Amino acid sequence: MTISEIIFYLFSATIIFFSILTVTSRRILRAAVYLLFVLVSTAGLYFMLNYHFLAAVQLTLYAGGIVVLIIFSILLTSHISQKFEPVGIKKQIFSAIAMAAGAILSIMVILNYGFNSLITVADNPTMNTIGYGLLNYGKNGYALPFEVISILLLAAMFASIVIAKKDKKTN
Amino acid sequence: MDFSFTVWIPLLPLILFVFLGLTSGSIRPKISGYIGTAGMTITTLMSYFVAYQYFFNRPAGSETFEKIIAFNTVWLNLTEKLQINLGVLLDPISVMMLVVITTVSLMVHIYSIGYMNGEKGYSRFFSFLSLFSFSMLGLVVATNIFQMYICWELVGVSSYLLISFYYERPTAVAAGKKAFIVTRFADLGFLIGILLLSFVSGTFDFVSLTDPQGALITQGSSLTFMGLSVMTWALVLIFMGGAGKSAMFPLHIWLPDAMEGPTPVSALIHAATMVVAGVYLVARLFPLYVFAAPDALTIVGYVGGITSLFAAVIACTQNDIKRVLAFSTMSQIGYMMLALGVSGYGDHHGLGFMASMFHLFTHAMFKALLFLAAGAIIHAVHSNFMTEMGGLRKYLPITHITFLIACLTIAGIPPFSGFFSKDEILTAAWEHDKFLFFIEYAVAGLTAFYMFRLYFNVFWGKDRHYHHTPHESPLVMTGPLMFLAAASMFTGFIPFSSLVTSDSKPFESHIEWMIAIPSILIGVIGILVAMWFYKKENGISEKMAGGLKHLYKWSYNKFYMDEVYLFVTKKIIFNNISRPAAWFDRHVVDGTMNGIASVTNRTSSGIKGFQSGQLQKYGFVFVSGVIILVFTFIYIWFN
Amino acid sequence: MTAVIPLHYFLIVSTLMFFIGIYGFLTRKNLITILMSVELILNSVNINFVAFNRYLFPGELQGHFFTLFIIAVAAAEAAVAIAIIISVYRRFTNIDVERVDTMKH
Amino acid sequence: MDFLTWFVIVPSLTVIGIVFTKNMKQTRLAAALGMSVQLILAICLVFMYLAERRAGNTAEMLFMHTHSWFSSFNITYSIGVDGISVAMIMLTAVIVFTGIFASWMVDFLSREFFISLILLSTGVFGFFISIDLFTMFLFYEVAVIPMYLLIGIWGSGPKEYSAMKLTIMLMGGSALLLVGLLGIYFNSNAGGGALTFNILDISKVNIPIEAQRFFFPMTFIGFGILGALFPFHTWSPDGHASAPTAVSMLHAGVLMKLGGYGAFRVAMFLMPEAAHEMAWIFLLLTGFSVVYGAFGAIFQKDLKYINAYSSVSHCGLVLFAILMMNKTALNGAVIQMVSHGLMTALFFALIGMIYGRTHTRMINEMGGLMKVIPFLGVCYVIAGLASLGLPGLSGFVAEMTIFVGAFQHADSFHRILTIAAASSIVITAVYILRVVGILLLGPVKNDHFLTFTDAKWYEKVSTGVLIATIAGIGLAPLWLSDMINDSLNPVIIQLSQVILP
Repeated sequence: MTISEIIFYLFSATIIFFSILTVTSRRILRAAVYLLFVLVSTAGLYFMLNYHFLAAVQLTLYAGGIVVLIIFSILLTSHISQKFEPVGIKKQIFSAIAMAAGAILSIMVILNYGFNSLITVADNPTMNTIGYGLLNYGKNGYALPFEVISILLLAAMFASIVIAKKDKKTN
Repeated sequence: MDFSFTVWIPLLPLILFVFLGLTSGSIRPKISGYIGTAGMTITTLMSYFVAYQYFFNRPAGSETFEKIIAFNTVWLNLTEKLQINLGVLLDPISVMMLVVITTVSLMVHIYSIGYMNGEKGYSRFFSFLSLFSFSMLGLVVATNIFQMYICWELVGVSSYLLISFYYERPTAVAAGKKAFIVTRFADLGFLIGILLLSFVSGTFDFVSLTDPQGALITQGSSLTFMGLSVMTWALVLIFMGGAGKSAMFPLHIWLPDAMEGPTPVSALIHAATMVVAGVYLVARLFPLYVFAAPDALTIVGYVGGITSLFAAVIACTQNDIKRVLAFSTMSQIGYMMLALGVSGYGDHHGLGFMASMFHLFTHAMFKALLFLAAGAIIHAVHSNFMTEMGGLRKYLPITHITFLIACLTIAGIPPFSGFFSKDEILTAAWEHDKFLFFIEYAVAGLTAFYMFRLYFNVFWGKDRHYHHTPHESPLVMTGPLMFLAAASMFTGFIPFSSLVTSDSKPFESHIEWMIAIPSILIGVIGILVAMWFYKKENGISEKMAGGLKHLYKWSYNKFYMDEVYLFVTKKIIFNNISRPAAWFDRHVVDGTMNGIASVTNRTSSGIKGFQSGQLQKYGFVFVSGVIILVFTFIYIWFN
Repeated sequence: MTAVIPLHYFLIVSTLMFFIGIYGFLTRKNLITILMSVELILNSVNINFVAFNRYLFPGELQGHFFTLFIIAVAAAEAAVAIAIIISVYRRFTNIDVERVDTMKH
Repeated sequence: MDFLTWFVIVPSLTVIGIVFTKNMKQTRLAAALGMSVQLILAICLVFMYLAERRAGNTAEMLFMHTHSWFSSFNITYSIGVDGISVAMIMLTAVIVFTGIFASWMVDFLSREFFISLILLSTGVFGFFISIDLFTMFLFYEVAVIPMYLLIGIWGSGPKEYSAMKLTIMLMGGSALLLVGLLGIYFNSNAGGGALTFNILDISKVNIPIEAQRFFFPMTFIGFGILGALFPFHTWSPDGHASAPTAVSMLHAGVLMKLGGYGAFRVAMFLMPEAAHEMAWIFLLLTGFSVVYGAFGAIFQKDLKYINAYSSVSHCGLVLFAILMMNKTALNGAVIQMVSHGLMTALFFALIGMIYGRTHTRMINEMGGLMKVIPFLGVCYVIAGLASLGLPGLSGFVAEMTIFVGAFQHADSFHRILTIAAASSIVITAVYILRVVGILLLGPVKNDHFLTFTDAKWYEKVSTGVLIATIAGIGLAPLWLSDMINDSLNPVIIQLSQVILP
C-alpha cells in the first residue's frame, strides 16, 4: 500500500463519515462544522489529483466562504445549542432504503463499466494556463462562461441584498 | 245544395270564445252575455236551416241520406296515408246532433243571462260556454276520428273549466280535477284505440272507415291479440273513451261530482250534450262495431244495461237534487248504449240504433229541462238538498208545471216524447236480448219512482219556512223552461225512423203495444209508490229505508265506488308508485351520480396527498422514480 | 502518484457522497441543513468532474473549469439561499420546510 | 357576409354593446334590442327558407357556406340549415327574446348577467347552424360554460351545488361526446376520401360497423345527458330549481334541445347501423323515463321541480321518438322539441314571476293566486294545458305525431312501448291539475297575497309572445310539420339503407 493510497483512503473515509454526520446530526452548528471537514477533505482529493489551484479555490471559497456564511445564518436563525426534533423514522427508513438502492445501483454501473484508468501525464496546470483558459475565446477558451458567472455573481449579490433587506412596510 | 257554409256553425262560437275571452274585463259583463247569446242564436238558426235542407229538401229521387263532406282541409300530415283533416261531415246523426246541441246551448245561454246575473266572472262564463259549444259542434261534425279526438279533448277541458267555475270553492276545484282526470284516463283508451284502428285500416276517415262495403269491414282483421281480433280490441278501447265521457260504469264517478259546476252548465254539458258524446261515438262507428267486432258491441250493450240499473238504484237514495238528476242522466245514457248494443244494421234490424238516437234527442230536451228547472229551484231556495225543500208548487208555478212535464216524460208516460223513444229501445231489446230487456223494465220502474220522489219532495210534502219567500224566476229563465217543456211534449211525434237510421235509409216503425203497455204500467206504479211515500210527510220512506238498511246504505254511498277509486289512486298509485319514484330518483339515481362524484372526490383527495406542496416528498418520489427507471432500463430493458 | 488509485474509487466516493446528500435533502427539515445537503451534492459532482478530467482527458481542462464554475455558482446560490432563508425566518420566525406552506392554500 | 353567420354576429355584437352600457336600463335595452333583431332575423330565415323550398331548391342544406379555419385537420366553419335547424333557430330566437323580458328586473350585476345569457345563446345559434362536427362541438361548449356562471352567481337555493353538478354532468357528456366525434372523424375516410368533420360528407361514408358500435353509444349518451336521458337526468331538477328564471327558460327550452338535435343529427344520421342495433336499449330507457318522469313529478312540492320532472318526461319522449326511426315519429320529435321548448319556457317564466311575488316556490304555501294575479294565473293554466296536450296548443300536435308515428312501426315491441309512453298523458294531467288546483284555485291562502299586483308590461310581452307561438303551432301545425318533413328525407334514406340482419 503506497502512501498515496493511504492518504486517499483517509480522505475518502473522512468525506463519507462526515457527510453522514452532516446529514444526521441533530445539532445544526455541529452539522456545519462536519460539512467543513467534508469540504476540506474534498480539497485534499483535488490536491491528490494535482489540481492545486482548484483545491485552493475549494478551500477558500467553500470552506472559507460558504461555510462561514452558513454558520452566520445559523447564528442568525437558531440557538447554537438548539437540537432538532427527531425526524420521522418512516421517512428516514424509506429515504435510506431508496438512497442505498441508488448508491448500489450506481456503484454497480461504475464497477461494471471498467474505466480505462491509465494516467500517463499527471501535470499540474499552471496558473498561466488557467488564466489564459478563462480569458480565451478561441478553442478551449472559457471567456463566455466566465463573463456569465461574473454577471451571475453580481446578480446574486444584488438579489441577496434585496431579499434579505427588511421590509419597511411590514415592520 | 252547397253546405259549405256549415263550417261557420262551429267557427262562430270559436270566434265568440276568443272575443269574449280577450275582452273579458274590458266590456260590461251584461253585454258579453248578450253577445254570446246572439252569436249562439245565429248558430242555432244555421243549424236549423241545415237540418231542414238536409232532411226535407234532399235531391229528388235519392232513397238514402248521403254523407256529405261539406268542408275539409288538411290540418296535419302524419304519414303518407294518415292525415288529420278538419272538416264538416253531414249525415243524419251529425245533423240531428247539431240541432240538439245548438238548441240546448241556446236555451242555456238565455237561461244563464238570468241565472248567472251578478255572479263574478260572468263574461268568463259565457266565453267558456262558447268554447264548449265550439268543441261539441266540432266533435259531431268531425270528418275523421282524429278530429273527433281533438274536439273530444277540448270538450273535456271546457267541462273542466266550467265545473271548476267557482274556483274559490275547493269542492268545485276537486270535482273539476276528478272529471278531467277520469275522462282523460278513458281518453287514453280512446287514443290507443285510434292508434290500433289506424294501424289496421290506414285511415282516420269516417267515410271510408264506416263504409259497409269497405275493405276493412268485408275482409275484417286477421290480426289477433290475446284471443280477440285487433279490431275488437280497438273498438273496445274506443268505447272505453266513450264510456268515460258518457259516465258509464265503472268510469262514472266524475259525473255526480261534476254537479259542483253552475247549474246551466250541468244542463248543457252534463246532461244534454257532452255526456252523450260516447253514444255518438259508438253510433258514428256503428257499421264497424256491427260487422267487424260484434263482441265489442255486446260489451257496449251490457255496460249500458248495468249502468242504467246501477245508476237508477243509487238515484233512489240521493238527497241532492242535482245528484239525483246526474244519476238519472247516467241511467238514461245507459239506455242509449244498451239500445246500440242490441241493434243490428239496416232496415228494421237497425231499430236499436234509431231508438238510441231518438232517445238521445228526447233525453237532451227533457234532461236539460230538468236541470234548468232544478236550477230555478236552487235559485229560489238557495240549497241543493231536497230535505230542505217542500211545498214549492205554490211559489214556483211555472217551474212546477215544466218540471212535472219533464218527470212524466222521463217516466215514459204517453204522449210525452220519452215514451216513444223508450218504447223503441224496449222493442229493440226484446228482439235481441231478453235479459237486457227485463233490466230495462226494472229501470223504467225505478226511474219513475226516483223522479217522482224528487218531484213530490220538492213541490209537495211539508211546507217549510224559508228564510225569504221563494219567488218565481224572471222570464229569461222560465222562457227556456217553457220552450223545452214544449219540446219534451212534442218531439216524440217526429218520425225518427224515416230520418235517422243505421244505414241512412228510412224504414217503417210503429209502437209495439205489447211491450209499451206493461212499460207504461210499470212507470205508473213507480209514480204511485213515490206518491204514497212522499206526497205527504208520513215516514213510510224512512221505514222502507230501515227495512232495506244495507241496500239503502250501499246505494246512499253510491256503492262505495268513490272509495274504491280513492283507494286505488291515493293508496296504490300515489303512495306506492309515485312516492317511490320520487324517492328512487332522489336517492338511487341521484345518489349514484352523487356517489360517482364522491368517489371521484375521494380519489382526487388521495392523489392530492402526493401533491402535498412539500418539496421533500416530491424529491423523494422523483429520486426513487429515477432510480427505478434507471434500474429498469439498465437491468431489465436492455438485458 | 495517483496512478495506483483506480478511477472508480473516486467515483464510488462521490456516489456515496451524492446519495448521502440526497438523503439529507429528503430528511432534514431545517432549511439551512437542506442547503448543506445541496452543498454535499454539488461537491460530489465536482469530484466526478475533476476525476474524469484527470483520468480520461488529462490533456484538457474542461472538468477543471466546470468545477471552478460550479464552485462559483454554488457560492452565488448559497448567498441567495441564505438571503431567502433569513427573510423566511423573519416572516415565519422559523425555517422548517413543513411549516412554511402559505403558498399551498 | 352570408346570411346565417349573422345569427352568430348579432348576439356577439350585442354582447360587445352591453359591455359599453352604463346602467341596468341601458343594459336591458341593448339586450332587448339585440334579441329583437335576432328574432326578426329568425322570422326572415323561416320565410326565406320556405321561399327557397317553394322555388324548388331540393338541396339537403340551404344557405351553405364554408370557410376553412384549421386546414391541417380539415376543420371548417361550415354552416347551413334545413327545416329542422330552421325550426330550432326560430325556437331559440323566441325563447331568448322572451327570456330577456322575463329577466327585465335583474339588478344584481345585470350587465354580466345579460352578457352571459346572450353568450349562451350565441353558442346555441352557432350549434344549430353548424354542419361541421368540430365547429358544432365548439359552439356546444360555448353554450354550456356560461350556464355555470349564470346558475352559480344569479341562482337561488343551493346554487353552487347545483351549478357544479350541472356543469360537471354536462362536461362528462361533452367528454363522451368528444370521443364519439373524434371517433367519427377518424373513421370518416372509410370511403377512401380525406378525414373530414363535415356531416354531409361523412353521411356519404359507411363508417365500419365495429367503430359504430363503439362510438354510437358514446355520441348518443353524450347528447342524451343534455337531453335528460334516464338515468343521467338528475342534473335537471337541481339545476333548474337553482337557476334564475331566464336561465331555466333557456336551459330547458333550448339547451336541452341541443341534446335531441345532436342525437338526431349526429348519432342517428351518421351511424345508422349501430342505431338500429342499439335502439332497443335506449328505447327502453327513454320509454321508462317518459312514464317515470311523469310519476316523479306528481310527488314534488317545488314548482320548479315539478316542471323539471315534467321536462324529463317530455324530453324522454323526444329521444323516444327519435329512436323509433320513422319519418312521422322523427317529425313528431322535432315538433315536440319546439313545443316543449316553448311551453317549458313559459312555465319557467311564470314560475319566476310568481316567485318574484310570493318569494316561495312550495306549492303548499300558496293557494288561490288566480284571484289576485289573474293574468299570470290564466297563463299558467294555458301552459299547463299545453303541457298535458290540449288540442289547439302545440303539445298535442307533437305528442300525437309521435304516437301515431311510433305506432306505425311494424314491430310489436315498439307498439307496446308506444302504448306505455302514451299512458304518460294521463299522469301528466294528474300533476298539472294538481298544481293548478293547489296553486291557483281555491281560496286565497295568505292575506299577504292580496297585495300582489298583476303582470307588468314586460311580463306580458314575455308570456304573450310565448303563448302566441304555442297557440300558433297548435292551431296551424301544417307549415311547421311540412317544413320538417322535407328535411327528414336524407335521414330516412340513411336509416332505411341499413340491411337488417
